[in-house]
Amino acid sequence: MTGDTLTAIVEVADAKVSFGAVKALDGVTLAIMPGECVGVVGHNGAGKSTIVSVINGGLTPHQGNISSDGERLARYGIGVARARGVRCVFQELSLCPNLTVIENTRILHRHLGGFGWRKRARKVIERSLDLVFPGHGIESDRSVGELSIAERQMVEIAMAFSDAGVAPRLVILDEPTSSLDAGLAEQMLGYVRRFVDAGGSVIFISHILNEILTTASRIVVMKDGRIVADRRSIDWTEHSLVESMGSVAKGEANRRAVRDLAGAPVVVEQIGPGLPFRAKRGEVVGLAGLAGHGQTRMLMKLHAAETSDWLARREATVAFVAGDRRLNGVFELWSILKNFSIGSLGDLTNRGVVDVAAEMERATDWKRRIDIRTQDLANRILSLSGGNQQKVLFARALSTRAPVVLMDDPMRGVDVGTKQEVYEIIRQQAASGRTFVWYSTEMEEVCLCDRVYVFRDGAIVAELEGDAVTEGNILAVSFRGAAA
Amino acid sequence: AAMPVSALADTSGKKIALSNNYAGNSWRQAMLTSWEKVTGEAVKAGVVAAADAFTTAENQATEQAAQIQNMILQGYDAIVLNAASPTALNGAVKEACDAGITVVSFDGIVTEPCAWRIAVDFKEMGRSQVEYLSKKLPQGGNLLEIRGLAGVFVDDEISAGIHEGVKQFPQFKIAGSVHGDWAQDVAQKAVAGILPSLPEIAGVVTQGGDGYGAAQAIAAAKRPMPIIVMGNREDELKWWQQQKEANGYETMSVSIAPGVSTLAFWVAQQILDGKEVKKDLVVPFLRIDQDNLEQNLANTQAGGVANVEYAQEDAIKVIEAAK
Amino acid sequence: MRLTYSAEAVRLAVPALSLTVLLAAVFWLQPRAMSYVGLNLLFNLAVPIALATIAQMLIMAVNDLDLSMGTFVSFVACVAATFLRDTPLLGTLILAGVVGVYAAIGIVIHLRNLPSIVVSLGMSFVWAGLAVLLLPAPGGQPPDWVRALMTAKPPFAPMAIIASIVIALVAHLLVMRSSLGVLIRGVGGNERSVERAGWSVLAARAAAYGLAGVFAVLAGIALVGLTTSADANIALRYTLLSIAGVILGGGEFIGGRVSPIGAVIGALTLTLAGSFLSFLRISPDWQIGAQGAILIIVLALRLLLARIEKREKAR
Amino acid sequence: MRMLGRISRKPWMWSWTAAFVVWFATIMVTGGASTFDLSQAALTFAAFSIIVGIGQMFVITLGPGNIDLSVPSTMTLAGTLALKLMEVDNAMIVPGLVIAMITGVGVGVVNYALIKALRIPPIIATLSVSFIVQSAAIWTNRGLRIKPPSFLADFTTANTLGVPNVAIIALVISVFAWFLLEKTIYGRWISAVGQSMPAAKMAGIPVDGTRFVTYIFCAVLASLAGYLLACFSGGAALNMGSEYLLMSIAVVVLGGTAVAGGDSNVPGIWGASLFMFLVVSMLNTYGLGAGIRLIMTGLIIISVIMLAGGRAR
Ligand SMILES: Nc1ncnc2c1ncn2[C@@H]1O[C@H](COP(=O)(O)OP(=O)(O)OP(=O)(O)O)[C@@H](O)[C@H]1O
Ligand SMILES: Nc1ncnc2c1ncn2[C@@H]1O[C@H](COP(=O)(O)OP(=O)(O)OP(=O)(O)O)[C@@H](O)[C@H]1O
Ligand SMILES: [Mg+2]
Ligand SMILES: [Mg+2]
Repeated sequence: MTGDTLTAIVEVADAKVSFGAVKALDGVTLAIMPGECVGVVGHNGAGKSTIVSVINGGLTPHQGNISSDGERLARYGIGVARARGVRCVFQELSLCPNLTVIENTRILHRHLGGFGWRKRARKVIERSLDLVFPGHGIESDRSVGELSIAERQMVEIAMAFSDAGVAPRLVILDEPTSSLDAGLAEQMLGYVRRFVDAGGSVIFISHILNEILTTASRIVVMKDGRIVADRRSIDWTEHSLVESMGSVAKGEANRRAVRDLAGAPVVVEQIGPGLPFRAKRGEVVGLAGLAGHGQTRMLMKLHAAETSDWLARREATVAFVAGDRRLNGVFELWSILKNFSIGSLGDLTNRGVVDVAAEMERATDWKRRIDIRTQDLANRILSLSGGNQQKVLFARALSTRAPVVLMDDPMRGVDVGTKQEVYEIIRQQAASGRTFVWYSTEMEEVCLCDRVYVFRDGAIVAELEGDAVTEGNILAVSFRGAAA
Repeated sequence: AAMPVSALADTSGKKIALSNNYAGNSWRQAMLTSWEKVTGEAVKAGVVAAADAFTTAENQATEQAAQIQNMILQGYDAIVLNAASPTALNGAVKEACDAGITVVSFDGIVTEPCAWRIAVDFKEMGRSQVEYLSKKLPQGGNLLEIRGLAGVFVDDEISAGIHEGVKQFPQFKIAGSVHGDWAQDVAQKAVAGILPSLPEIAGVVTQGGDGYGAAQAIAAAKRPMPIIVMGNREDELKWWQQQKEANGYETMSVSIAPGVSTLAFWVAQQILDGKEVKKDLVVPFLRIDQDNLEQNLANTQAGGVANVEYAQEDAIKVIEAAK
Repeated sequence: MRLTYSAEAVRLAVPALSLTVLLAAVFWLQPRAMSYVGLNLLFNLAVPIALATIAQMLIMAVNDLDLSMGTFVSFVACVAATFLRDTPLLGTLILAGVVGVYAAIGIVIHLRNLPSIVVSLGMSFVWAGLAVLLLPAPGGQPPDWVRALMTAKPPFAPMAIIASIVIALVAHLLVMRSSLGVLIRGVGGNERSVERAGWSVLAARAAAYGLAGVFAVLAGIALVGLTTSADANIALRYTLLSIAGVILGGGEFIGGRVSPIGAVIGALTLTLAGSFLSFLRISPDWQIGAQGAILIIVLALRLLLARIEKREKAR
Repeated sequence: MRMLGRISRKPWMWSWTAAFVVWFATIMVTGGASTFDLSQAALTFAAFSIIVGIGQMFVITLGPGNIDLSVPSTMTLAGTLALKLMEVDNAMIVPGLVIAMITGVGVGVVNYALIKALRIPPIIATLSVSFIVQSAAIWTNRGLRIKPPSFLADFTTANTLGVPNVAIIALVISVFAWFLLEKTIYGRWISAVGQSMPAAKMAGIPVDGTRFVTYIFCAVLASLAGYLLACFSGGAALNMGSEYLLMSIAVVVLGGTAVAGGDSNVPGIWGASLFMFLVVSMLNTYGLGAGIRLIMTGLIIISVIMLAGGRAR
């Protein structure tokens, strides 16, 4: 190595990883230089999380090699990576919910031990939280399980940037903003920029292209386990990114057509603190506001009101699409097929006996309709990538005959192309009379709704309709509190 | 002069407790019933102020030790004890003695020197079975031994007696040994499992509560019925009687009478009354033979155990005999 | 240390309150219990149970369950009543060895990803067999120092109370305050994240099992110290008692949520419940059933208090 | 060969293999002469473990922490009540069976009521209930052994075409259980609840209804086993179920059912039940003492689970 060229913090050369027949990585070469933020985009299952695991040391590629700071490392693993300052925020939340924030910090920083470690750990994490999310309001001796999902994500991000002896040099963020609202996401992105300016490196994975374009210094596009494009970020536009990922940008076609629903009957209603909630037949109702202000609780209430824990309804009246799929979405031991059909078994059984042929037929149909990427529906659900699992959950709900579909931020980690397809299906089904109640943290999706309720502190504080549904209006209400 | 009248005067304010470690079989239930019956009358007659029975939820020495400690707190004057372990309760028994409480153990006795013991010679019970068989089967043969619950004192004692008997009568050989946990169904299962691999069996030596199960298993395997030593349970006696009528089947039955709890009660009462009583008393086991089978069966409750209940005079007799 | 309104505090408040209520009831039924000797009699048999409960809690902290606790404590009691007295060196070696076996079980369970319930079920037969081999009939005697320790009469408070407090404190420091404790609970909470931070989950699980072995060994020794002899069946009920103690103390089966102080309180509560019942003088037929009823009532109390707690919090 | 590979991946294969090995080792002692008798005895006694094991399996499938410890006392109470009602009268067989079933339903309802209403963890709730049920059994007849009606006593101890009748009953129940689990919506529901309760709830499954029915089903099977066992062994005894506490759990897990829930396995229960009986017979046959026998039993259980359940991480 010559003195004047910078050496890469981590360099992966020609890495190949396969899971059975699936080639998750098919010869990826990627070098991360000090002081750069590399954005990684790609469709679901493109291999983004897999390359992260390789760089993080959690997964040894079947082929290819890894070097760091110019040294080729034969035995690269989690320990080696951490010692070299590689940190990672994973796509799924990965803290211990039973431990306090401080104790989680202890787990993350192996060298924090010894007498009085609590004090030191508290200092480390609180400093980092203050830096990344000023005004966060998270007490570090609360246990993580008591925090909201957004707070947990914040802790996790702050944890990755914290410094307890070994300074972070390369921080990998795998869809870190998926549970954060716009304000928090902006705080985080601001910190990422400062971190990079100060000479740190970041790998940033997101399906929200705007975030990537404004934050990354270089953007890498992955497709089917390969890197298909790698350019400086000023050379990209949202349009060109989408194009190179393989999906066609639809742009403003997304806007819903204004429909007149004045005469439609109300199908669900819920009266609580704040404004009452009502949804009409064929309506797409959005739940907006900052993350964790009671939207999910409203969905749960609506669901609980329409289902019984003791007796099965002959006709299901609501279906639910989970956002937190590990917690209340997938059945991990089951095949894709069984995961799909569990929602509509009522239709597929004859006197309690499951009609296997009908089940298969319906699943195959839906596999085609929303393009679930698998060779065989009998494969385990966990063999699918995160986004594809989410599609199965979608198919589960949409294939029922329930007149109301509740969606709890269902597009978490779904790629752009798929999103467009799902939007289209929702539009069609709404037109044919199905009602959707849709909580989303993504403004673009909220703007697709006919009507939007804005939440704050567990109550509905505003109702926006038609052209009033704009990002500006929603943000204004969410931050100001009771208005409208 | 040990007149009952004076005894009545002296112990009428005393409280006696029964500490029992297990209630899950017919023998123990008969024991509790006898206790209730005899002490109930005694309390009514004003011989003692109270005679309460306590049973632990599980058959465990630790739980019984706690029970005894509670009895100390409750201020009983005497504790009548059927112990889960001969030694593991010694700590608690010592504490009771130190608190001035009379402890009388029976059936499951304790070794703590401060306590009284009403013992059955379990070893002899085992040995006598082989002796009986040697009379019936002078030419000897293979024996199947059914043991009780592993790790329990009584099981070890009876089994030791049986093995002693086999040494004494070497024409017998123990061809197989299983644990029947003193329960008919467990014994039935264990015997059915080992039977196919055994040679012809001449006799079955048992510990009580397992003879009928063995008979069932042997009958199911369609083998010739050996001499099964019974354990005084009603179903065993009844089966024996049926066999006797059908084909002259001969055996004997031996066990400790559950009513020994009432003997222990009277002994405790006598001690409280100020009687000089030796620490070690012996009661004979209850043996039923071919000739007194019908008579015993008639006196046994359906589904119960052949029983003898004791009165105050019996206790006085036993105490005198030991002197 | 700042007093926070934390989940841990709530977890503790509930069992502590049920113990207090039960104790008050016992004192009311039997005022004689309200003395130095009385308290010792009420609680001294809770000491080995508390130790076994802590052992079970360590295993539950890593999301496992030990069904062999009772037979293992019985086995240790047998060793303590024989080898530890006659040949202290050999006895100590054996006990150290079985702690090693416990750690090894943890390793095997982890490496082969086995269900701990089945492995410990199998081990319960093994320990029972070894105990029967060692003491076919009850017997043995504890080493004198053990007996002396368990029957000591310290000033101010009876031995049983002091021992319980010491056990609770030591376990609290070990499990809640130390790095190792955090790691063990972390494995229970989210094994993957512990692994991703570069720790060896294998070592953590082995440590949890090893520590559990240590506490269980102490339980066995304390037990013979109280009973003065051992047998192969002496502590069989400790398996379920220890699980019940952990739950009463606010622990949970999965998720690494445990509370050592709560566990000790749970063990004391269970012991006290037995005494409470015998003071009530229930008919012998229903004495066993009453034990079930009291378990239900104490746990229902837990629910009630948790509800009140929640309402307070909501306000 | 590929067939062999596929079968060896089936979780029930291991318990069957173990049962076969032990069976073979036992009959070898007599040079094969005991084959028929031993097999018949094994089928007879395994039948009871199979019946209670299937009930326990349904409960265990409901997910981590779900277990029914009231099985032994339910068996005892059902057997006791039924025999008491029948009073050796052949005409009362059906009412006796009905009362046993009602006992099971009652215990199941109480079990789930505690679990649900008082949020007591199942292991503790069912333990508490088992104490109460045991007391009820003591109270009803104070441990007296009442004989079964002669027809039932003969029926349960007899064979049909060389197969013990109780084994035939167990087979019928097994087929029914297998059908429930594999083919019906109820089977899907249990499996879903066992994998994730929140997910099952959100998928619209009546979670409480499913769990409720399952606890009742388990208790009813325990009652049935108690009824049959009491008739088979010539009377109900207060301690007749105690063996089946560990047994019912052991046969479920040895049979390859996932202890973490969601996945159950009916054929495995057969293998495991036969194995549990045969291993004791084998060790008895070889004349090993209680200590050695216990140790061997334990080691064999661990070996089987290591071979069967082991997945390298
Ligand atoms: N543990 C695994 N077992 C089997 N297949 C896997 C595993 N992990 C990943 N895969 C497969 O590897 C491919 C790449 O997955 P990866 O998680 O890297 O995708 P991704 O780009 O992160 O997708 P997403 O945007 O949905 O998170 C997918 O096809 C996935 O099904
Ligand atoms: N993580 C994975 N990645 C890729 N392929 C997988 C993965 N898991 C399983 N498969 C493949 O899927 C097929 C079926 O798997 P498996 O036997 O686990 O499911 P199953 O038992 O049929 O599902 P179920 O129990 O729900 O009926 C096998 O061919 C297996 O190789
Ligand atoms: Mg991913
Ligand atoms: Mg994703």
